[in-house]
Amino acid sequence: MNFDSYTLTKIAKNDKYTTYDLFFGPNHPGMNGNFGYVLDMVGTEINNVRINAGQLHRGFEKLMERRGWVQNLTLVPRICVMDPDPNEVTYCMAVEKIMNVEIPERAKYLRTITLEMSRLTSLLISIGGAGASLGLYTIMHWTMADRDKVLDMFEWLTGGRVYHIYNIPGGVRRDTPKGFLEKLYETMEYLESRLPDYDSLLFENPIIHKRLKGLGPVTKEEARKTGLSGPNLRASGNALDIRKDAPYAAYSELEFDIITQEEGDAFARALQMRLEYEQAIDLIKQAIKKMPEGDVHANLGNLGMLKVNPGEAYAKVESSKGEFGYYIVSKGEKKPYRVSVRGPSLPAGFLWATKHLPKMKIDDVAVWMGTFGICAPDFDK
Amino acid sequence: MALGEKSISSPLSAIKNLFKKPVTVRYPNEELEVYSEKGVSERFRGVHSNDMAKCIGCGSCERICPVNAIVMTLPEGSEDTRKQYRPKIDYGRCCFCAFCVDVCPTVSLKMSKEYDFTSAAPMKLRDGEEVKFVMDEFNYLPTDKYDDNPGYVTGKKKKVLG
Amino acid sequence: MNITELLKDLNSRGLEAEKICDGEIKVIANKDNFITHLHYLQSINYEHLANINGVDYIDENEFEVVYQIYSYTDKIHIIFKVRIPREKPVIQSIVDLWEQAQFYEREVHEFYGIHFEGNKDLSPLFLEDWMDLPPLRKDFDTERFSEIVMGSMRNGGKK
Amino acid sequence: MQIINYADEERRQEDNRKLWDKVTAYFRSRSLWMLHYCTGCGAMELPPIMTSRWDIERFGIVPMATPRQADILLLTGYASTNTMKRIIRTYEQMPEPKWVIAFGSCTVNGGMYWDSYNTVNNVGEYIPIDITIAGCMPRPEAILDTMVKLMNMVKSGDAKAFQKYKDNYGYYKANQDKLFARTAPVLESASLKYVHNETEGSEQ
Repeated sequence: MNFDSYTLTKIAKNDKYTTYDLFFGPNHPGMNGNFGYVLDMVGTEINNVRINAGQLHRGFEKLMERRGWVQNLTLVPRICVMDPDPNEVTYCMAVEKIMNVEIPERAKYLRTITLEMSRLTSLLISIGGAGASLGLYTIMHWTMADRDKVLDMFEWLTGGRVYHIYNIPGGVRRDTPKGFLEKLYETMEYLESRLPDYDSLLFENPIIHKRLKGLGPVTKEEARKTGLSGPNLRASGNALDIRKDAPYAAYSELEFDIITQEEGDAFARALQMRLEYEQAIDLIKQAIKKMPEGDVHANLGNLGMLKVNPGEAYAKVESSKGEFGYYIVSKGEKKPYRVSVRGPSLPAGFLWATKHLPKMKIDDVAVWMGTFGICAPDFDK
Repeated sequence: MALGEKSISSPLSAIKNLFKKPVTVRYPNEELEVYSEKGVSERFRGVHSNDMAKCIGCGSCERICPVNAIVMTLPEGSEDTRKQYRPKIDYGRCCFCAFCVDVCPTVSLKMSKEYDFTSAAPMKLRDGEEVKFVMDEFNYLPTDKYDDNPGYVTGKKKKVLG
Repeated sequence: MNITELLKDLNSRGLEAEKICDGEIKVIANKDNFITHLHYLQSINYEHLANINGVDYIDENEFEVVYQIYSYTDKIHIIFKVRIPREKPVIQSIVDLWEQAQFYEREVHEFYGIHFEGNKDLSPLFLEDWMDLPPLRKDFDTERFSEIVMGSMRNGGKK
Repeated sequence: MQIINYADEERRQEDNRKLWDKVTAYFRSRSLWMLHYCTGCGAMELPPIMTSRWDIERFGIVPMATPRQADILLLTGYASTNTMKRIIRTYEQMPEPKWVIAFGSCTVNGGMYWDSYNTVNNVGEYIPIDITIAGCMPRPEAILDTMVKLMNMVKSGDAKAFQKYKDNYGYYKANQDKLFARTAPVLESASLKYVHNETEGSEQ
């Protein structure tokens, strides 16, 4: 049966009023976060797109110039709400690079564990969100409930559910509580046991295949050149990962392969997230097994009055959405002179939106955003 | 199983979930049971509690506070010496980072497991009075009221800050 | 190309290149011909532009535009810096080299008031109806602004 | 356990509502629909309470996509100037009776963004707030507690902040204008601004 002659687009094209503006976000059920596109529509087809950003702009980079080195640690996790720990670690790594400090082995492993746990929480939102934006709310209910299991572990380790403020220049703030690692291992096994359910519901679902395959393709070269990073880059066939290229924390001591997909479309990106989720579980298990004993913090004197010697550094971390980079300039004062944040979502959220959205159907926008893992606060800052 | 080859009875597999323990925590009637005690974790960063006898009024917490939430104030009825000042915390600013707990030299400032801190201004207040009312209620001088329910506490040995 | 070869190569091209730490170098270029150097870097596989950001050196009365460039093959990160005078902050756009630069330049333009010649769309991205100094400049006092417009108050105490 | 007793004696006026009003208020309190609008980072705790772990539907609270069908507006955390504009617009679109919950410290006294040039310090100056909850961000339990309190307030007829918006509109409008309808730069330093000749047109 051919419905084409009845589509809104056809009707609209015959009508006088061919185009209209549709505000997709900030208040839209398909929009994740307080961010929006203004879509110039013909019927259900998108003609043109304008970006409506800035609803989450707080002026982080200005505020960080006004607070001390350690005090800034409370600000940085707020840059990405879904995935806060890469921000803390990147900021600490940049400070440690300028100060030329080596952190203790156990702190490295604890950082790895928090980073991977944070990746789990973020990927669970992304996977659930990708399902929910196609109307499959069951997967959202499952992933959010499982994400709370990871958040429970975070709360036990750090005291906060969402904002942990656990990493600090020189290591981490506290050692693990008694019985934590065993319980974390159990939680990881539980999460692994849930994977077949996710697969049968989402990734083996013929509807998902039909909706996602071929949506928003990115070729291998384009992905490298336009600044995409993380899962989006690897979903297009580039075997590139900061954890391998410039190892930080304890990643050089853990065994893992870079997962890639070839197609570069929305389904490949969603599948990439799912596979990286499994990899993160495996990495946490390895880190728990290899966890050494010892100090968790290198002595840097009174951290509250920390002064960082003049210099500059760029540190980067592979977060669940891609490369988080912090460029810090120090002038030897109690406060940083300049902190500049590179969020992973900007190339996808801005540049690829202007490339992909025109000629796309309105129903695909939400899931297109979901598979790219666009997180508004990290480019709004 | 390959795509689209599922058995016609596969929807029945949902029945197995009937016999599992529900994920839902029916909160007001039932509390979270994950940690050794019911409720929030043992390191939870909640509302502050301050041992007034132990506190020496040094002001370390005021200096480390990243958000200018802590102000050293003189509690009513105490003589005006430096040692008598106690931290007063503005929960309209506080970001619950627990740097003040980490930095406290006498381990008097702690965080408790209390998290429910709400305020509703009376209806008759208007012209910005209701905003001031809420701000005043959120300005709280921590006492040892919640000392029996400690959350995030840093012992003297484990110090990273300070 | 490893890091010493790269440093030698860049120095021979009249750039001030310096190693910061493993896998990271900083390069200071001239505002008149930095585009040719970026062209060259792109041709030797420095294909990832991670960020463009500004720094306000108010004491030296200069702005600095910093390009964060990375090579996936060499695994070297370059902090590529260009200084421009504060009075007339104009610099050439690199939209032709990297497409995403369009948005990074828009951001720098909004927060520092630096004009990028060749970028077609420099309209504000984040702030609506902004009439004051670009906010990330050092001479913009955010606390005073917040006090006047939003009525924020310092809670006593020194900072 | 609660620290501040929201229902202080002054709030408890004589209950002289008609029986019909009491019955409506009771049923209303059991079907509050909240607007699904993530204004700030506190919205990160909304998915857990909306989904199976904490399941806010037990209280009859359902996320709703459009302001026209919503009863509760949640201000989840800081509100930047741009968001505040949209919040006010959303709030004015909601039909009465409507209630506002401000959560997170940022809505009370600026929170950690108190000196930021783009965030509002006291949300209560721009729209009337029924109940405020501290925390950065508040736990799901705390949000559920607040919801129960709001339900009780709706039932007893205490939550009537939306009437204040009509009675006292001048005050709210003056504050909103101060924030949005600026016609001149605020700080004197704006005179230092360098405007490139060619961009002058496109910047406006």
